[in-house]
Amino acid sequence: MLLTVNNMHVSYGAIKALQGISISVKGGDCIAIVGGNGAGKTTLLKIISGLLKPSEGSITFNNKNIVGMEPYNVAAEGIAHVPEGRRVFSALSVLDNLIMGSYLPSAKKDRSQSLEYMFSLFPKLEERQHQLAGTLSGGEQQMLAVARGLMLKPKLLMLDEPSSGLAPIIVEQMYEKLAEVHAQSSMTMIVVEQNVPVALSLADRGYVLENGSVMLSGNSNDLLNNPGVKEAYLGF
Amino acid sequence: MAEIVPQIIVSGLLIGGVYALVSVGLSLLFGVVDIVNFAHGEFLMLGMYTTYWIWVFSGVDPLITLIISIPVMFLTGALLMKYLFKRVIDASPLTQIFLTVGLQILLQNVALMAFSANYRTIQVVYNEIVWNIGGVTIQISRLIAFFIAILLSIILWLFLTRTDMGKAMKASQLDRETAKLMGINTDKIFMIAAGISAAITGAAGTAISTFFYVFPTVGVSFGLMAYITVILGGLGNLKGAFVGGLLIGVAEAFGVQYVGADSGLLLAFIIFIVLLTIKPQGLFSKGVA
Amino acid sequence: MSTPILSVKGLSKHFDGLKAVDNLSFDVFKGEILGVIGPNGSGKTTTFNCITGYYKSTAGEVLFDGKSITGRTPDFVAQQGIGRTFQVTRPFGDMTVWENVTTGAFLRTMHLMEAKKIAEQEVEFVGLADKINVVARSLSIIDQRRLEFARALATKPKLLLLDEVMAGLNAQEVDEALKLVHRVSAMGITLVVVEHVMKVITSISNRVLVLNFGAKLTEGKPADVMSTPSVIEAYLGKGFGDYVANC
Amino acid sequence: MKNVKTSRQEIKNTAGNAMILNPRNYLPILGLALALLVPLIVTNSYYLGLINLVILFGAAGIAWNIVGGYARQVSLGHSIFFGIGAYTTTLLQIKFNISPWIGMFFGGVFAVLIGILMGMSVFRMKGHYFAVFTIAYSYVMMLLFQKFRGLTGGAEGLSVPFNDGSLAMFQFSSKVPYYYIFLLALVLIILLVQRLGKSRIGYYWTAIGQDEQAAMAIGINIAMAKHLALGISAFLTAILGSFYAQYVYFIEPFSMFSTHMSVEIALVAIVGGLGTVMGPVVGAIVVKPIAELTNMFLGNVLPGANYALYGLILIVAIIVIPNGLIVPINRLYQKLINRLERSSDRN
Amino acid sequence: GSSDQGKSEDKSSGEKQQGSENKVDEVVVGVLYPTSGNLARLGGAAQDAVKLAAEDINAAGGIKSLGGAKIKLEITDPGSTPESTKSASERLIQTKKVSALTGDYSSSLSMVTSEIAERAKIPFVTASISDKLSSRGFKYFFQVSPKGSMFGETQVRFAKESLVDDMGVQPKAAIIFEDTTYGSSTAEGLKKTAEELGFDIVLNEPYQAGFTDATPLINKIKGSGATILFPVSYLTDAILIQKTTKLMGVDIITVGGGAGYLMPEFRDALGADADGVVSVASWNKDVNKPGIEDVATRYKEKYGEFLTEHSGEAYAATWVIAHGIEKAASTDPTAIRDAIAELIVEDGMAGGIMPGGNIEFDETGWNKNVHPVIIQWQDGEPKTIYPAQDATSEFRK
Ligand SMILES: Nc1ncnc2c1ncn2[C@@H]1O[C@H](COP(=O)(O)OP(=O)(O)OP(=O)(O)O)[C@@H](O)[C@H]1O
Ligand SMILES: Nc1ncnc2c1ncn2[C@@H]1O[C@H](COP(=O)(O)OP(=O)(O)OP(=O)(O)O)[C@@H](O)[C@H]1O
Ligand SMILES: [Mg+2]
Ligand SMILES: [Mg+2]
Repeated sequence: MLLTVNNMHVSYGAIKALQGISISVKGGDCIAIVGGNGAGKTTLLKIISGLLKPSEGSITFNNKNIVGMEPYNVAAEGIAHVPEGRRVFSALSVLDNLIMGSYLPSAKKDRSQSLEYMFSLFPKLEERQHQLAGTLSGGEQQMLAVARGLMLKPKLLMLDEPSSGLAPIIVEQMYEKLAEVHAQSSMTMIVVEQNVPVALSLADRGYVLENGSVMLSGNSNDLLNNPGVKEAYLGF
Repeated sequence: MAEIVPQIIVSGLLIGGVYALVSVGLSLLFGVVDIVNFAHGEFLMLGMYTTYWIWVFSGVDPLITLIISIPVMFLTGALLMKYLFKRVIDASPLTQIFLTVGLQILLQNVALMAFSANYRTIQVVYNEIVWNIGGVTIQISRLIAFFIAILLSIILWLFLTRTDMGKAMKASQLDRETAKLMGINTDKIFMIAAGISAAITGAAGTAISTFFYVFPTVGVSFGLMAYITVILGGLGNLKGAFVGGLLIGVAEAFGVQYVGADSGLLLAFIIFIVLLTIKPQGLFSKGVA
Repeated sequence: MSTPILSVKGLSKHFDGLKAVDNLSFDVFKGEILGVIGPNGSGKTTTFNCITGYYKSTAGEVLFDGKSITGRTPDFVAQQGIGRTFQVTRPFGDMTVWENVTTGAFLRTMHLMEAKKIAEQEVEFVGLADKINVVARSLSIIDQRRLEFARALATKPKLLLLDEVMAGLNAQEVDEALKLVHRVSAMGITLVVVEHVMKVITSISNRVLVLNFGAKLTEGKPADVMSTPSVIEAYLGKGFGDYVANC
Repeated sequence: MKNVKTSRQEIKNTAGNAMILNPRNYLPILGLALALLVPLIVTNSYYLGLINLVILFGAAGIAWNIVGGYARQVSLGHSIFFGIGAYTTTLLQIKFNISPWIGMFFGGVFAVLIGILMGMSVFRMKGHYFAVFTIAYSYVMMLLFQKFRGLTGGAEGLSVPFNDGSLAMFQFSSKVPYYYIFLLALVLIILLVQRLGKSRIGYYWTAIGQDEQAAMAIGINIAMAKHLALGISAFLTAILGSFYAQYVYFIEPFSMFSTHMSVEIALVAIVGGLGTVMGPVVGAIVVKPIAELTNMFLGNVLPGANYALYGLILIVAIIVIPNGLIVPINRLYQKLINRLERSSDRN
Repeated sequence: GSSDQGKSEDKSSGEKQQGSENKVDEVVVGVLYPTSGNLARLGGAAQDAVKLAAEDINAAGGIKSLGGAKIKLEITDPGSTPESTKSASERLIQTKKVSALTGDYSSSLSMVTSEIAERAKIPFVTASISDKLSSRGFKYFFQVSPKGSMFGETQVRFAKESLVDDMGVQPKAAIIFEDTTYGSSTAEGLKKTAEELGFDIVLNEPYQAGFTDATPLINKIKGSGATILFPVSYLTDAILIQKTTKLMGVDIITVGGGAGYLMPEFRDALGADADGVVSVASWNKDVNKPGIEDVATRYKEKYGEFLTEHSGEAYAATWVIAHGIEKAASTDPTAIRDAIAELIVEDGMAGGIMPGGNIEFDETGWNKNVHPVIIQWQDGEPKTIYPAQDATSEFRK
């Protein structure tokens, strides 16, 4: 296992956001995490990347305990977290945003290839490379955020709702690109999505969270055909 | 009276260069950490005292003391960040302002306790040298200070725009959490930024200590000019801070000559108010909507 | 059809040579729900910003209720009866939900008690009643969108511009949100809705406007628009057909 | 953060019959009654003078709070209005023998005019820009008052003419009348600001302070609201400035228009609690005596020690209670009210 | 008033039973010199001089008419604003039961303290110079120093006699003064006398005190074509003006306007260039009067720097209070006030060290015999050179 999260508990004051979640991800796998609003998906990713500290539970990554590490150290271990809501560096240019993605020495050495690759994945970014990121449209910012995450050349890429606010065609393209990256580099991925069909089409396995615990898990096809999932997340 | 104009411009530029360097330090701290440090003038004061005491005990040229005063001031700034500024990074600007006002009062009076209110000067030979070029007199010590200002500002500018760490500073300011996700140690970055801010301002203190005197409240007037300058240029905009410094220096010199000897600042401030009314986010802003 | 409540004529907005909105004209009719779609960066939000006065348009005219509101300030536009939400939410962070919405309600009344009453109703309407005394800053993004919706409704607008209020909702939640929009429409408020979630667009819009590169690509009934090849090519993507089939 | 009561509580509060029995009503009245007794208890005129200063700055902090706390426009130029009030009143008194009671309204109006002038340029700026801009304005004021000595007395300053004890001329040899006048002003300002805070404009100010873009979207005319805030604040501050002149007897531009003065005014609001009505009063009760106490005990020990300690206390206070002292005090007050309410319910 | 009488009786009865002789252990004198903020430099030095005076008074047997009562100083820092001065003054009066006050040296602060002392009926003896202070008809106010307007007058008279008449310098004067109470009151006297004595005033301007660069100002002076410069400046400006004039090669003779030109730092900053500089002073440590040298020497031994004009005056003011108490034989402020008003402190009496003969106050409370002197820096020391009766050294041209 590349990543093992065991019995994770988190609360924001009185609100219990995670109540004993356990997940595990094999190297090279892609898993999807789905669930309603407030189910705890974002919280889970923040815990893994070190932005939040759990009250209880353990995380091992690459056989190393990473609970309590600062996020920048977690990043250095090889985990990239593309946060919810884009969070591009608004007053930096598109190019500088990407450069920040390869700030770590491990990523820096391959910077020019990575850049080239990103521009081939997202030609729009090349076109706009000198524009301030804050003036990009919502969708353009989302592309930039994903590309910036990829620039880290992580072992594990975690994406929080990457399709949110994207035109359908871009969602499609984005997932094609992610599939391409996944296939080419066998990069391990965790995708959190509201767009369940799309996410499960990419992922090998999926977890359904509800109220801070895992309600259901299994491989993607099983989940797609699960009646409960169908009703709640696919709209039947 | 027109023949006096070149002299006015030169005098204005020379003092403006010093304002510029002090302002650049202030602008950096704002640009990276989003804190307007009202104790900034006191960094200048500390730099001047450091220089003065090294000079007193060793007799070396003040400019050589930069080797010591720069690291000392860097450390001062970094420690202040770690133990003080960091606690108010997320607070409202008001809270920050008043924390630094408290710091200003503290530093001034600690200096008063430690060094007394006496005015202290450093004697250097080149303070006595002037050049006369076509009727324009240039004091060498001021010229040296001016060049130090330009040199340090350029180095800083290159550092911020051309290096990863420089960009990481900007990124950390814009979104600390996300910067951390990129592997940027923002705590360290902020300490370095505050360190550089203090070091640069301390260096400005060293540069002017050859022709100015040191006393506990010496930072006040330079600090004031720095806030004006930095706002004029656009907060966090180094180029703006630099040009703003020169502009204010020249405006002040013209004010003394043509409005009245008590009106140099008055003119500089009025120009500041007019310019900022026209461009409310500073002369060099290219803000994000 | 009835009279247009909003007429956009030849609207353009350029940023340093970038034509974000380019000679765009369209009408919104009283009582309808107009869906607006278009690729990312096609100028939807910019169009909203020009109509509501946040941007000064480079060229063109905007008529609301027959009167020109071109170049007017956002507050004036709001006073005329155009409400809006923001794609990136903007609640009054330190105020509670109730206070946020009360502030909106003050546009139509001077009295605190009345404003609070209106606000209470709107908060209940969008389903935030249990969080009425919660400080806005600590709401989730979804709840912040609800809050903005309520705040805009409290100003009693005639026309409401919604910018991606349903992003990030799952299928079930979208259904609830749709019911809400329908009820608003039933109250006689005209709506312009920007969404990337096709289900929303197809199920609530009377008409759909499609933008591309800041200009109008096409306009028409949802079903017609969705099957227009240029829309599929520029916006929906070939996979859309599969997706629809899948669902 | 304000505490909005649920509507049921609201109804209960407005149910008129039990008005006086409600602790929410009788506690403030009790407080006021106690305040009226202060001169009977504090007979040393130095301490009463200190209390007067506390009241004066508490009131000025409330006036400042309209702009700085509600609308969140960080003004560090309120010494302008304070100074204009002081100067206008004093000059009218010296040159035309006009009573300060009348002169202070001229000062208020004059301050409003200056406020409007400032507002025209200043309101497009935010945060630190606004702050430094107001500092520059106050320096311009200071320099102008120094420069035009014929009109203003220049750097030499003005003495408030003293004619032993006359209510008509705002002159008393005892501190007690000053106390009651200042207290009355404070109470009036509290009532005014409390009303404003619960009105449309109060909500608008707070909204603007949070997010101007969003405020515009719900029809708030930002410029108008801010001008109103600055205007009211300037007027009140100028009135208090004229009190201040009567209090210190001597004014000169350097200290009257100094940033130091602006900071002192704003400081009481920040230490007490931004955007709250009673915060500045609490702030003044703490800040002013601390300055005096440090001076009293360290003023002759080592030069600078008194102010060094003062600076240190400021730093610690801001770090320990960043949201102002009013927050914990309010909590205690609420607890007290709840307990009293419960006990009265039982009866 | 009678209540005040009661106050002093309280004090004595607490310690000794009431005898025929007024006997108390100590008399409290409030001292208000600013030791923080931008007035701290001279305030601290003056405060030292007051302490020295009190020691001298007590060492000489204290107040004999009160049975050898000791002077007890209550020292506080009035800061640098009217508000803080008011608080400090009232604190001393209301909580320390002072019999008299001294201090301030800055005229703005004295404006405040004098108002409060007047209302509280406590004598206040100061060395502040503003003419305004003694023009308000105050009864409890005493000014030991020359008035501001006299400084300018002395500067110009000296320039006329020594420079214009003796040396044949053209009488073209530039007057520049800091925009403070001190600057403007001195400048008024300068202008008036210069006009009377036939000077051509080519420049007469206030300047912003505490500038960072004197070049623009010196440019202006250079452009005016003046031959004699009358600057009224505090230390920092004085240094920069002096230095910049020299560096820019402006050919002009400076007759300084006190304060800044007299401080040790002026010499330290300018080094050899200080020598020859002339300035007016309200007092100097070598004024030709008995007793001064002894005080100056002891002060220097104790505090490490020479006794400056403000400190010398502060020393004298403290003695004036002591003599007043002695004469009144009471700790009652009003009695002391009445005594000081009729006091004559002769040359040779301790503390009678002001230039111009006996210390003696007129009905406005001003020490009517006092006058300023002119000093010149010679071999690193300020030497009194004018007027002749006070001079200890010759003017070096
Ligand atoms: N900063 C916070 N303060 C208080 N509660 C929070 C905070 N962030 C999240 N929560 C609460 O924690 C729970 C889990 O939130 P989380 O953001 O992880 O959900 P999510 O599954 O990512 O939802 P979404 O689909 O809305 O993104 C929710 O109940 C939420 O309201
Ligand atoms: N202030 C600005 N400065 C420069 N360019 C801008 C600015 N605002 C928007 N743009 C550009 O204008 C174009 C249109 O942006 P807009 O936000 O209107 O797109 P959109 O249709 O709302 O996209 P999305 O669906 O992704 O939200 C984009 O390319 C964007 O980069
Ligand atoms: Mg989430
Ligand atoms: Mg958009």
